[in-house]
Amino acid sequence: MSANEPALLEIENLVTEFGGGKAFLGKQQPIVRAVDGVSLQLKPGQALGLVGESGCGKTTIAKTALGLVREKAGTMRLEGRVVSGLAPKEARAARATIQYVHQDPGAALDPWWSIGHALDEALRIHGVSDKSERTTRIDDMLHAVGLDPSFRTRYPHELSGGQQRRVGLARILVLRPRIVILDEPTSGLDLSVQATVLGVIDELRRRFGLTYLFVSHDLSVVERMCEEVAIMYLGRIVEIGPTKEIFARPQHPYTRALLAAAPRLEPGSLNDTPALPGDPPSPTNLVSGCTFRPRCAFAAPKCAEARPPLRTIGDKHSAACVRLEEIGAPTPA
Amino acid sequence: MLIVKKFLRDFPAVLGLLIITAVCLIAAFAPLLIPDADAVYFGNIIDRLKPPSAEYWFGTDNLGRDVFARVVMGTRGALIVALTVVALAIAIGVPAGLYAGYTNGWGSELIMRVTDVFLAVPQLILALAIAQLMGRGLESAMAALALTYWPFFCRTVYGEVRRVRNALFVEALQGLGASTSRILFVHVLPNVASPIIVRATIGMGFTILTTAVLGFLGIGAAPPSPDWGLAIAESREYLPESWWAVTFPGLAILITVLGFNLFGDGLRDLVDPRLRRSR
Amino acid sequence: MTRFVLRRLLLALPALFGLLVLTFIMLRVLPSDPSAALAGENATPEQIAAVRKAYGFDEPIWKQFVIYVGQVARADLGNSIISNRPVASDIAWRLPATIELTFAALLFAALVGIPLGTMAAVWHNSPFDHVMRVVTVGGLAIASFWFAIILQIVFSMDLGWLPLRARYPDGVPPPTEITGLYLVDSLLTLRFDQFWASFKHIIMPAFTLSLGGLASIARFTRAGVLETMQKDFVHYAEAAGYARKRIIWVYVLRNSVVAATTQIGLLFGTLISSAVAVEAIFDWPGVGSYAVSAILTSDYKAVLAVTLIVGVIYAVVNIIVDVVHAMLDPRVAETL
Amino acid sequence: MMMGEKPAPVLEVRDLSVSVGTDEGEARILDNAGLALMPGSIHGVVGESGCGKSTLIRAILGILPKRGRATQGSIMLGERNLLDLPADALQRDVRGRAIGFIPQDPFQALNPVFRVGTQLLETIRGIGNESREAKKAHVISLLKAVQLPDAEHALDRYPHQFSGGQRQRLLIAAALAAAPGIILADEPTTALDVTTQLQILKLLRGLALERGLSMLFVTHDFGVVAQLCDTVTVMYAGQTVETGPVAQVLKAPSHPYTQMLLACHPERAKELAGIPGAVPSPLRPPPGCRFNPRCPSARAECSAGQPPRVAPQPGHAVRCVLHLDEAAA
Repeated sequence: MSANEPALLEIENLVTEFGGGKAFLGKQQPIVRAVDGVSLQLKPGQALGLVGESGCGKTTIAKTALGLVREKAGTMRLEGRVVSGLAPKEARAARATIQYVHQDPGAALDPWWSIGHALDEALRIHGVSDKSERTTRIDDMLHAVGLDPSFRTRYPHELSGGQQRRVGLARILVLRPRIVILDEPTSGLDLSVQATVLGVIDELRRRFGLTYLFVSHDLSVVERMCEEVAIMYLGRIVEIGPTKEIFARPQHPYTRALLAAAPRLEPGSLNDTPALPGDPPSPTNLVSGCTFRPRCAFAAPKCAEARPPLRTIGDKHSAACVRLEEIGAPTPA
Repeated sequence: MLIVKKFLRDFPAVLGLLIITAVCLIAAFAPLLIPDADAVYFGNIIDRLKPPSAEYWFGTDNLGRDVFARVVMGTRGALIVALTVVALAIAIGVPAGLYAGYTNGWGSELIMRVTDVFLAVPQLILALAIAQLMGRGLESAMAALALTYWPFFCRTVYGEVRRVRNALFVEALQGLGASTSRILFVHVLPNVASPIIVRATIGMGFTILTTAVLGFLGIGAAPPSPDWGLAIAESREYLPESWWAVTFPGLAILITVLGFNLFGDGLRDLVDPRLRRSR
Repeated sequence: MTRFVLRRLLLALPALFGLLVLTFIMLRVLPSDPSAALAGENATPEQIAAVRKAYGFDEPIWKQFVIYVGQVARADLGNSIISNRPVASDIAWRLPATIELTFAALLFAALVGIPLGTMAAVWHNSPFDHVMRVVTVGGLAIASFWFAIILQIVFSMDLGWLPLRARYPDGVPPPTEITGLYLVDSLLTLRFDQFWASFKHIIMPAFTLSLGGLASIARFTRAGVLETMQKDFVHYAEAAGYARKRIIWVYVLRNSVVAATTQIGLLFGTLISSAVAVEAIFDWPGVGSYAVSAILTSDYKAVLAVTLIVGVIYAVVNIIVDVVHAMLDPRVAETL
Repeated sequence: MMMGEKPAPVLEVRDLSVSVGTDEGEARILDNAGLALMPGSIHGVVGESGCGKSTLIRAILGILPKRGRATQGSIMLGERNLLDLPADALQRDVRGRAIGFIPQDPFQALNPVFRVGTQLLETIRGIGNESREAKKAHVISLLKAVQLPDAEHALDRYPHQFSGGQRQRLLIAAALAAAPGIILADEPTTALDVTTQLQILKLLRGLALERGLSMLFVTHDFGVVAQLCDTVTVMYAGQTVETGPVAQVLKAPSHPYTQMLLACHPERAKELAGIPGAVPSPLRPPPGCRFNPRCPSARAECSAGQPPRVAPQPGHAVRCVLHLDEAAA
């Protein structure tokens, strides 16, 4: 993927907010800014990882990109065409080539209908009227995700976690999307099942030239699956760049803490890794300037002044911290 | 089918079903069970207040009428009234609940406020008032019962639709671009149908009970109708000697309502979609 | 907490307003000629005309409504056709009798129903559970008026242990009026003889009334306890070494009772409904029997007044239930 | 203890088999499971879902489901076999007293309608005869030991007023309340974010060292085992297939299942392929070694009898025929 290839998906300064309503005479519900000015690009055939802890807004970005949630501000261009600023119904239509695989695919299937029917319906909704074409496409897709066509007559509750994930994939793949948003595709899966599902995801990307937005909290999975990764904290991207580069030389203090905290297969690394103090704060009461400074070991007065911009520090590698130089090289993990 | 196997293991539910079928058969073939039809309405005074005997299985009431014949004919009346009331209540309550549950404009707010108002007054009190204002008689009693029972269906459906609407698979369907009506009728309704069926079954029993109360108070069926509630009210003065004229209609109510309650209870456990559709 | 109570009261206003609109519509729409209905069956044309003027039936509809609301505000719900006394005072005088009966029934139903339901859940699928299930389903299927008559036959006609009817022995002065509840007033005035007399009179009606309530409280307590037993904090309590008895009777029971409080609010409604028949059978001088006599004499004003006042009581009870529920469940009080 | 002789384990499970009655028949969930917890050490138990690790925990604590029972083997707490203790003795003297328990999901483990103080004091109810005030002070000192912010007022607040990490600290304090010698933790950090998880793991290690506790740490995440544990037991389908020092097992996994499992980890996976086949159902377990239907180097005798216990290195034991030849050679 050469650098100057036009981006398939461009998102600029995306803002999404929840709450703000007021129950009759009840307390004023606080406005939660789940996504606070996020920009990112997706190149054709690329896999971009969105990583961060709960409440960082990674799933909200995914749902806003898909069009299920309406963005408060920011623009979004799909293959050059502006698709933002629409009500959810039109937004979904304009972004038909983006599809979404839910974190719990079992719950994303109607318990009353068989797998075959669910896949068939996806095609009918997208206007594939000819019955035989639908059947062949369904069989191909079940085969592509490693499921025997006999699964057509099975029901969601009869499937194992791994099988449900594959049906979730098959269900959107029959629509031949260009961009697939994967929301925590491996959470809750055992190691061996996770490996098979990741294998299928990898294989499908290669075979159908898909582009992935890969949302996850599992760093080792993202390191293995995505060329580029964006680290999220409280609705903002704090660091973005090539996965290899970021995992080798993390710049932003939060990225360093996150990578250090992630369990590795090397024994005995507990004693020398400092734990990040405090809990991930709620996005309702954001502090001024850099929102990570209450927990940052390198916080200084200037961190509170303004929101740190994403500064480029290497080939497509940038981080949002005003004290990058002063912090210097990352301490050996 | 797994569902049939699980149902047969639940003895009380099966008992409930047996009772209901028996009651329906009695109601349907009532004339065959009673040798002469007019024994229901005319009895000879000399046979007045006779205890149960070979000739009069349930004895006779104060007008000498055969209690057994009246109880049998009463079954038909009770079922017809209950079916009409529940059907009317469903016809009004379910669409209202479906609409209010799925949309969230002012329309849905209005429907739910109206439901709250109806539910703000104990059902029987409201039914009494409506029945009286519409003029006494069985028809106005039935209208009153239906008018005060539809909110229960509306609220049940509203809750179920709201639950299903927020379910992930509805969001996934929206993600696929499915139209609202398709989601509503192809996906939401089947998931909501089961609680309605359970509610309807329990509702049948409940309505029979309430109709009997109206009959007892003299607001529902008027003499000489063989209504169970009315029969109890009429033969109350001749206690404790002629206990049979009071006991048997009461037992009829008990067994019929018990049947519907047991069957409805059993249905509630079977509502789980996993059982309904798998091999 | 007061904020929560205030908010809950204000929330009840729309419901009460709705009640006003409902009763207004019922009176204007349902009967063919409202003024003839109000004036009573054998009223003279002049009386009917007087009623039409008083209620402003020929005025535009909204004006009629204003008049109606004015009347309700002044508690002037018209006079009863038979007693010719203001309907509102009739009902007010009879209210304590119904409240005492329904509360006695509810108390009995809860005190017996909750332990029964809990035991049925703890010994899940045991013989006790099955018997309990049949008894409760049966309890819900029994017509209260029929059961009352059976009780009368057995306990007063045959055995003569309990009085057949009425709330207090005839010709004997009732307890001095403090709260209007005989049982409470007699205790307050330490008149145990009066307490015993009132108690003997209330047993059968209260027990009949409580049957349905007891069955449903037992059922939803059983369901609530069963559901709570699956919760993680019960497994944790077991693993952390809590004594089994305490797990059930302190931790699990409190959770399911908290959940049950809202159900008890709804239950109160069904209790008042069945009180109508029960009061009629036992000649209990409450609002229920008054409603029945009003209906049989087609005294529309009385019937509407009962609907209105019972609606208000029911709203008050639901507010009390919600407040109790908020006090029991810390998470609820905080969110409002 | 004589010189050179290994110290006796504080808790030892020997050849434990547990089966639970279900509608479809007897589910033989544990089959000859064995492990030993050394004094002052943190021993990991790792395995995928369905490997029987939570049944093992319930067996140790004596809270097997109604239709579950141990069909063979023993669970030695010092000299006492827990399987022989009556239910009330297990509740009074073992659960909470000898063995402290830390649950998996802090959001669900605390009872929402009770104050935190009531629940924490419950574990030391009827222990010692100090006044309620003294017990409260004791609990507050524990809350400080687990670094819970604003410990003094924590007891009067309700569970929903704490974050996930704080709730897990409360539960750790509860587990330590009766000063047990052994802590049994059931995936205590699985429901937490990575940075909070690190805080809790460091806290657990600190407390274990400070208070000389032995800890049995059950998880499905090999990375957490690597971070925290000294020794580990790998479980598959109710059998304890491999046990040894964590460094040893990670560097040179000996049992075919452990090898294939580690090969699935994203850090090590060359090509992302899982383990062919599926975990056998405990209703119809394969005879002998339960991994043999999926094992690439399975032999005839693998399905004949129980796989032998073989120790390729001291302290590193494997239940597999393959290593019989090495040990013999």
